[in-house]
Amino acid sequence: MAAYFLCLVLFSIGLYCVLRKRNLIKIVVGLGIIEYAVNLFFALVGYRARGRAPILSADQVISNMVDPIPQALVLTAIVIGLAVTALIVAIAIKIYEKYGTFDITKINKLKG
Amino acid sequence: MNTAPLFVIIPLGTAFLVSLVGKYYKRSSDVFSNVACCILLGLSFYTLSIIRNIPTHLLVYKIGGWAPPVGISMVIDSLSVFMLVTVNLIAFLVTVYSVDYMNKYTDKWKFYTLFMLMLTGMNGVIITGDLFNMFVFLEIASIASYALVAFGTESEELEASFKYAVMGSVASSFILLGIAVLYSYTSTLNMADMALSLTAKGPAKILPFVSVLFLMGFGLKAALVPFHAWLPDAHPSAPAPISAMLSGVLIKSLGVYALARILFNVFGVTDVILSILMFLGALSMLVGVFLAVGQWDFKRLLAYHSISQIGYVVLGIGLGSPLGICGGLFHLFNHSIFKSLLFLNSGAIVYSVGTRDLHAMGGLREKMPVTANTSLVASMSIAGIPPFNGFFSKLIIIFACVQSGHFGYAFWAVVGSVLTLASFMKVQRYAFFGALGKKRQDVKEVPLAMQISMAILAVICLVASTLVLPAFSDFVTSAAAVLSGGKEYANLVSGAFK
Amino acid sequence: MIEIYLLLLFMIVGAVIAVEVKDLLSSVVAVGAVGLGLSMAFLVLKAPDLAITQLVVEILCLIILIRATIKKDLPFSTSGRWVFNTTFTLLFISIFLTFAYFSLKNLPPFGSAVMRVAKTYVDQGLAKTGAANIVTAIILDYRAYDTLGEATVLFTAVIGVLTVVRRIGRKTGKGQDAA
Amino acid sequence: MQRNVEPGMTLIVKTITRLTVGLILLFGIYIVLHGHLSPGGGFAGGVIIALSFVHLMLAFGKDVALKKLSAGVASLLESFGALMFLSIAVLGYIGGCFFLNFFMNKGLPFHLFSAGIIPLCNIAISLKVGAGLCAIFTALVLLNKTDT
Repeated sequence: MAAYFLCLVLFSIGLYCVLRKRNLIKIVVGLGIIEYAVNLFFALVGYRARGRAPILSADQVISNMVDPIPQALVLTAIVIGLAVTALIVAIAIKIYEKYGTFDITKINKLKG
Repeated sequence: MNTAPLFVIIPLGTAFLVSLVGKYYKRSSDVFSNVACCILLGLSFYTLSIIRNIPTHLLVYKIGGWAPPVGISMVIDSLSVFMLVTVNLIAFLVTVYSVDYMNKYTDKWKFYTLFMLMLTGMNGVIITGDLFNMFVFLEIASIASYALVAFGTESEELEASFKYAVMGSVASSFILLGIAVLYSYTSTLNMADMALSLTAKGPAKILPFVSVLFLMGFGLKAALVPFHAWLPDAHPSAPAPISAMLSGVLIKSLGVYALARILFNVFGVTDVILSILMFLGALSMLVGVFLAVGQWDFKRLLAYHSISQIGYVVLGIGLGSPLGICGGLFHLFNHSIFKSLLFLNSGAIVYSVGTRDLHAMGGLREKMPVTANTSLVASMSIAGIPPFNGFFSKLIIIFACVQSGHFGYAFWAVVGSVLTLASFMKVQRYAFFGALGKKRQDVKEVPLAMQISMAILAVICLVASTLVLPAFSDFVTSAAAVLSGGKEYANLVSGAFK
Repeated sequence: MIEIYLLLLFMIVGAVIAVEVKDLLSSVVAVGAVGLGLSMAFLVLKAPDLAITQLVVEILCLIILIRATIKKDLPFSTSGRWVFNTTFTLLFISIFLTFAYFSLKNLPPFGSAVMRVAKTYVDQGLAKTGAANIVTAIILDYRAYDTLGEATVLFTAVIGVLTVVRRIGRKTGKGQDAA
Repeated sequence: MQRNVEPGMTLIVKTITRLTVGLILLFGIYIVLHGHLSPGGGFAGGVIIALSFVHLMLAFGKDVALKKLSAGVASLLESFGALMFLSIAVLGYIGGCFFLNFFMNKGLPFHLFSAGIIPLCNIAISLKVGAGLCAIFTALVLLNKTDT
């Protein structure tokens, strides 16, 4: 329970960064923190006390395994996170090229 | 033969193929995408006819032969097939339109690759029966749309795309967090299985939290009002065919459809959730239209109207009564038709005249008759003038409001409709009527393919009104029955798994 | 299970530093530290697949971010209604956390996953798919469709990046139309 | 500031890179091929393969690296990997079902040649991921290069 809550605190830090920071790279950093928090939450959810990694071995019997499904899902989520980060960084670099700054308050051709 | 996997295989294969050969043979990307979209459209009508003839109105496909809670399943019911027809119809007409329109941009094959990937994502979201799989396909569609918004690589477009991408990623994170909490609680990912498990555990205290997470996530994707800030930037910045896809179907299949499917069929709605939905719907309806009235940028005006019309759809669905859901879904279908048409019209004006500012237009009616007439049809349709489809769906929503005793919402829906009418009278007045400017004497009508796709959409605006007739209304009512049936979905689907 | 709490605290501290530090490069390095902490947390949580993947992805992300930030300007400005907006954001986040705190109590406690469906994978995974690594058995056989989607996401991002970095997006003038 | 005639980093870095880059590549391939037996798999292995290329590019400058793998080839390889993965999925129709593990004989467990389509999928994914990330990185580096 406390672990879940701490994980959501991490999520909130990322959320705060995305909502309040005025720099494109800081926003990307915030998104990264949010992703980490969600991935960690998944892994926490699948943990079993004194469990073993979900990999079978030829010469021993493993009885208590941690839940393998969240691990499979997180593997997918990590890739998706990498893809989104790469695309957003590319857009940010391109914006830098056009405006010469990462500061969001100076980038406002569009309004609301 | 079960058609379900083809809705993903065909666009995905086309996307890969276009990315391989499109760079070297210029015309091949046009041909491949148009053929693929045409096949998909035919396939969705074929699936519609299959679904109607099955007694349970349900088509289930087990991927890899694994029986569902273990493997992933595809589920097509009346609601899915309703969405499939909508999405693939618009997609086909938009690809026809893009053949000429996208000549203005470089690297057309990248456009078609991203377009087909976006279509893959939407089809995948619609037909999946698995919660995490829905998330994966939602991300495919979203990422493709982030890149498509920035397709012109001008500074405004990049800025809009950045804003959209950041908001969209935050929304996705909320959705993924919701899925994680649900997985921990029910220990399954299959939607039908999850619904049964939630029922078996009794009233769950976890559901309000997850509902809020999903409301924020999918609400952002659907641009409901507190979360709408990205839409008025992103939709006008995209190339016109993409604006038509984004406003026409993307916000509906990723936002409204996914939200309604999860809230109604998996969680089973409560009164609190319904009133939140109604409130958000009515708020979007009014805020969107108020912001739209003052706009002079044609595409931006249309984007604000998208927020407003999505409000109507959510209000209708949020009423929770069979009539309300029916009206909401019917309006969803109608809105995808006329809003796509309006965005294609705006694209035609940009193509010929080169401006989006309503002040700089005027008198285009004599030079661009097809564009002017189709946009007149669409404007009357969106404003709710009687013979057109928009009138009937708005009428049904207002009736449903009155029927379930929400007179306030009915009143606001009428107000929104009147303001929409005013706003589109302004568009018609400044863009198409009036005197032709001196500089505009050599304006020409757009190429034939673009005219054809606009004309077909305008005809559908008229023909779709017949969906209220008892003979054809089955298309919408059976889809609405899936939502108003609530958790009945779970029993049907898990029955079909066996 | 004290390790996981220590790692979580380490990650939270790292995240706060990454958010609040003025220098962009330091911020990126701090978020890299958070990612490495996450990788170790995966190891503690008995997820070696995730630990490897997170580690290599973290390195790649870090390189990309550093390429983006190196030698760039770092002006920070605070907009007019800074206090109001910050208060509002913090209020929203604290409501969210309070709500989450009361809701998460209903989940199964930490360290006791239910594993209703997952039991099938663990019991029959080797016999049915032939893969000793159950996670691989899930992502490439039981839920291979998800992996197809995942590969497509990456493909989309690659095409997206190549689209965004084009030098010229629009053709201008009549002369280039023919080209 | 010293002015290197050659692009890239110093001699020490280049020598060490020459020694290690092959090993990194080999490790990536090992991870891919043993994905169904030990931790790792197509994705992690693909990223490691891409990292060996990134390593080369950082140490020697972009020209040397692009000679080994140009952006166009990377993009092509990626499409090829994606198509291969989709074909494996569609080949499941041989057994009558989308994405069926269509090898009836799954082989001996805990051996390299086992588990039906899983190693093939791993190879396809690693090809796709490796080439795709190389393409992304090249695009970003080329972009950065021109604006300074």
